[in-house]
Amino acid sequence: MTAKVFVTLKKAVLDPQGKAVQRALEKLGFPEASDVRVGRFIEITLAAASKDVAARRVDDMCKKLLANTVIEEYRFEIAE
Amino acid sequence: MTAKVFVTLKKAVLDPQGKAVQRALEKLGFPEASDVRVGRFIEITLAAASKDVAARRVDDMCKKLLANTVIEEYRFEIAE
Amino acid sequence: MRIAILQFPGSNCDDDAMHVLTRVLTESASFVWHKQSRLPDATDAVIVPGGFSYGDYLRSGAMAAHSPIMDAVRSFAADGGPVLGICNGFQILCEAGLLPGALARNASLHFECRQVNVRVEGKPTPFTSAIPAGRVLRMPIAHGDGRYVHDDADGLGKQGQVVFRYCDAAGGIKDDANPNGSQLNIAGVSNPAGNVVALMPHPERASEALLGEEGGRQIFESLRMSLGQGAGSARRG
Amino acid sequence: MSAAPEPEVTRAVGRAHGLTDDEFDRMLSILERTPTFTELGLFMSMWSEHCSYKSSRIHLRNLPTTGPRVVHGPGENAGVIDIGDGQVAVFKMESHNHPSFVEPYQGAATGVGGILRDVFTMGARPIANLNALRFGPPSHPRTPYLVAGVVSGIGGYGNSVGVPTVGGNVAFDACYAGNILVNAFTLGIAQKDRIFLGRAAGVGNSILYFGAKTGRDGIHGASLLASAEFDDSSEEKRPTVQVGDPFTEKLLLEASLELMAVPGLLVGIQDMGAAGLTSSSVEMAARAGNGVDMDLDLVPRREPGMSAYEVMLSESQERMLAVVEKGREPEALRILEKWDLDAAFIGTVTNTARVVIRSNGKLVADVPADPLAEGLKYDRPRARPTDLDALTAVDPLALAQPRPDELGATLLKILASPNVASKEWVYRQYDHMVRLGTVVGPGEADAAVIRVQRPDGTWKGLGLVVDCNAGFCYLDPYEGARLAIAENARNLAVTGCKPLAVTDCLNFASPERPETMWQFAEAIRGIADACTALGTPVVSGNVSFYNETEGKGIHPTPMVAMVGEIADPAKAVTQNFKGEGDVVALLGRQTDELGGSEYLKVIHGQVAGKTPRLDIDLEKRVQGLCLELADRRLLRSAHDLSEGGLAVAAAECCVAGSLSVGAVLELPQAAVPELAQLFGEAPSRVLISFAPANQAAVAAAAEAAGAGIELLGRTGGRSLRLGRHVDLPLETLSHAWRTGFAALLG
Ligand SMILES: Nc1ncnc2c1ncn2[C@@H]1O[C@H](COP(=O)(O)OP(=O)(O)O)[C@@H](O)[C@H]1O
Ligand SMILES: [Mg+2]
Repeated sequence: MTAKVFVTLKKAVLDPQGKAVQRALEKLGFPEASDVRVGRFIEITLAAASKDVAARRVDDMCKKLLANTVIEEYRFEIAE
Repeated sequence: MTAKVFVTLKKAVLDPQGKAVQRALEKLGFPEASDVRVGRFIEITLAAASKDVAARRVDDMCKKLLANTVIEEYRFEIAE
Repeated sequence: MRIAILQFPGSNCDDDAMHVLTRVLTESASFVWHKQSRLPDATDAVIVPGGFSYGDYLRSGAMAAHSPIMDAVRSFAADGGPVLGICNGFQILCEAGLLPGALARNASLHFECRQVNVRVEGKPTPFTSAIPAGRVLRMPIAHGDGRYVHDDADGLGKQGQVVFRYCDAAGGIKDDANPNGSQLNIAGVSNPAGNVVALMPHPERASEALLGEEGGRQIFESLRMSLGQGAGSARRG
Repeated sequence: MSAAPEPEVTRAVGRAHGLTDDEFDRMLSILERTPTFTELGLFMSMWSEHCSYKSSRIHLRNLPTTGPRVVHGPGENAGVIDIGDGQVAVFKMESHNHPSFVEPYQGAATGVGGILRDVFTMGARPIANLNALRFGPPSHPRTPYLVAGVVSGIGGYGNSVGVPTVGGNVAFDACYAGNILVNAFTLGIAQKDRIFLGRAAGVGNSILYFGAKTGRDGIHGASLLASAEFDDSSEEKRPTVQVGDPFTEKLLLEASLELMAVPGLLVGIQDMGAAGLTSSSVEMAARAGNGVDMDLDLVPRREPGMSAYEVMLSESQERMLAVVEKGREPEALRILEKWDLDAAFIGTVTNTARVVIRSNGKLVADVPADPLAEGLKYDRPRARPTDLDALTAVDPLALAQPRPDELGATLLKILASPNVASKEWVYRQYDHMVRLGTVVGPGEADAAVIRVQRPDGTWKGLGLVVDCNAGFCYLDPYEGARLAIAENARNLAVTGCKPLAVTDCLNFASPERPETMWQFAEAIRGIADACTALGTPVVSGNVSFYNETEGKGIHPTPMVAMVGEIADPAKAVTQNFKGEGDVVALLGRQTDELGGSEYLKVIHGQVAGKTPRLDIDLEKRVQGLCLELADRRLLRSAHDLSEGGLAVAAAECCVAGSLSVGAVLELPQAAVPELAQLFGEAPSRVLISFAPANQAAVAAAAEAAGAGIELLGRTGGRSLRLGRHVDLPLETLSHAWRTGFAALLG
């Protein structure tokens, strides 16, 4: 099974990187990009008895290691 | 519209960060995670006449700035 | 010689390059702001200094590579003008496509600031022509993204484009002399013509006895010699 | 921009915002009416412990703060001392303890950002950073995470801005497990005649906001978090974590210096630190005896719907407030545009001495600046901790002792312990060389030395060091604080730098406990006495109270940083033995003191016994001698004895350099037990080495100085022999010392 985890800064938290990328896109001729947020994308290959079990385990991994829940939030998808 | 862009190192390029995360997961009691790759996840809010137009523009953004195609590959999804 | 030192928002070794060129080598040099679209007249060589252009956000060097001044650097290089990238300058030149390969996160995943040894090799370049091949220079590194990656690193070496490799004090290319996991210990490369050169270590930090090491100064002295021989002015017609 | 109507302000609301009923009444009598909600926010933050120093002020005034070199002492954004040639050094230290415990990377990063702004806001270009860190035991489950986060946060910020981190200090103790310390120091250089102060001078001048946009970051952050202890409810009070943006900071730094370089353009300037726009505007107005009138609708914002209260209290990072000469606004904007920074003129300087705030076309605050800035002053009760007698009654020599054949193993254990082992793992992550100033960097000597160019092109040097042995302070805060000052000065002197001035960061537990206030007052007394004796005034500093978790306070930790000077930086002395055949000698006097030592901590797991006594007269003689020997270039190496005593110092001299050098040394002749000879931590001692040809000169100088010198032996060989029982191969010593730190942190 594979899990795709998306970790992003919480909305209220400043994202200096996103801000800099947005400005750079604007200068490069992409003024239509009005907001950019930069996060992490983590792909995990894992063994699990079922998708449900995998989801529980990945949620745990996010809380314990993959996301810093003080400033970040996460979402994930599990695929066979 | 929003675009979600996923940038990852090409398979052939060593991903020490992924390796480190995998080892850390193992130590934390997640031996089932056999392989981990860490990439970037970029969310863009953008204005575009249609999804097709947006896709063309975002592809351009990736080529020009968001990914370094010498070592990275990218994928994206557009949502209204 | 007249050197143009580029300044991007976030450059922080620009003053250091200026100091070594003007105070240590007593040459003339001027800063060129990233928003400018041309280099000063009669520029003999360009230095892309170290630092954290655009905070190293997204990827080190990615945003600076698109600055207006980089078009001018591109045509200067195409005419054979000597261009030296140091640390972040190396990353910028790779991102701008002026040099092959890319610089990825250090294998240690840490920023590394310490002295290293590099061996000079490859084809002659304006920055190394006065340094005998095989000589070991001691210089510091200070970077988080210095792992050189190229899909044919071997081929690059065969073409003579590998200019510096991390080595031990005796010049041996050893794994434990490699501070960041670079392929084949590559610390610096050149373009096929040899006039664009960049390296991760900081020669400007190893150019004065008071600061400990002086090996890096040979790179700037080499430039002076090659310009003196007219190599640098050949590009201007 | 629609904000919810402001809540009505009652005593209960005041209490919820940290104002006692007395404080609330005081506010009412100042205003002569019920405050608006925004006004409550101003009082609450300006009267917080962090901003008002209400518990510490009556003690701080006992510190010596003047001297021939002092240009600006405490009270400005940073201290300023004269370093000759029309140049000044501007420096300060600040704590960012609580934020770093909540989010180690961002907390440490924004701590560095804040102290950098304190220094460049005065017109100085920052040229060096130091950091002092305290963590719980390495074995504590959260410690490795906190260490990794804090260290990469400090590096991530300082490296990016391009200011070298040239030294620091890391130690571990159980008392910090729930309350780490992150103290950051910055030093900058300015022209003496171009120092900028935080003053809103000149009625009619314009108030300029520039830098990052304002968001809801850290509302109540410094003011609340640093002013109340941690407990479960701080989870809810937890503000939005401030995220550092070193890239914007670098632009802010360059833009500020460029604005300041234009003659007459800036009248005053101050960074927006703790309590953001509130403290910067109130303090600038009060210092100038003026008022300000500001319209918050003009403040650049990151989020919609922020209330006036939120805008005034936001602690968004990388923002500055400046007063621009009337009529020259466009000049300022042009410079800020060059640097792609947000900027707006948000108000004017008035002659009312009141802070007037408007929002949405309404008046939301109108308060006198002075009483807000003046704050409160408490003389809190003090009491000596009752457990001190028992702790200091412990006789280290009465505890089980290692057998003679175990002394080598004991040394190795201490060398590999977290407080003593090499900190290379830490400082390798810091760019300690950028700006080409670092003549002596981290790990090379007891102090760092950076060079500063004189107007004529020649170089002079500044020495920098930060240190504090909190165990000593716990057992005796007066003596411990004196020792901290003495050790800092000694570290400078052995490196060849004459000590000039001090900045401090006084980290203590809750001031509401009499024991804390006793410790605090004792520590201040100790700092004051030692600084007076050594001629090193305190020119800036910071107090951090409430360093405790669930009623358990940290050891008193009066962190001290000191700045010194060396006329010719090429004469700086480093600590490692330089080659074979040199003579090794020990300066100072031996004692049998082992109280508070690393030996006790590592071998017996105790912080106990009597803090070693400082003989300030001997200390001055030893330091004077070190300075003289360095200046006459008679030394090959010098290293002061601190944690781990003679044995650790000797081992470090052998293995700290890039080449290891062995030595064969006798123990000093003194009638002192071997254990104390090896591991005792009596102050005022320095291990030196010199060429045999210089022996007569060194001995004569020591004699003349009355410093005490004893020849111990010679360098050479591939092992360290120290007395009759310690004989260890260099590889073994080196391995223990070099790998200890990383090994402990897993
Ligand atoms: N947090 C830190 N940042 C930078 N350098 C550090 C840090 N901690 C320790 N160092 C450096 O490591 C060396 C040894 O530190 P320390 O053990 O405190 O010295 P000493 O025993 O002489 O007081 C010093 O050069 C110091 O500057
Ligand atoms: Mg010391």
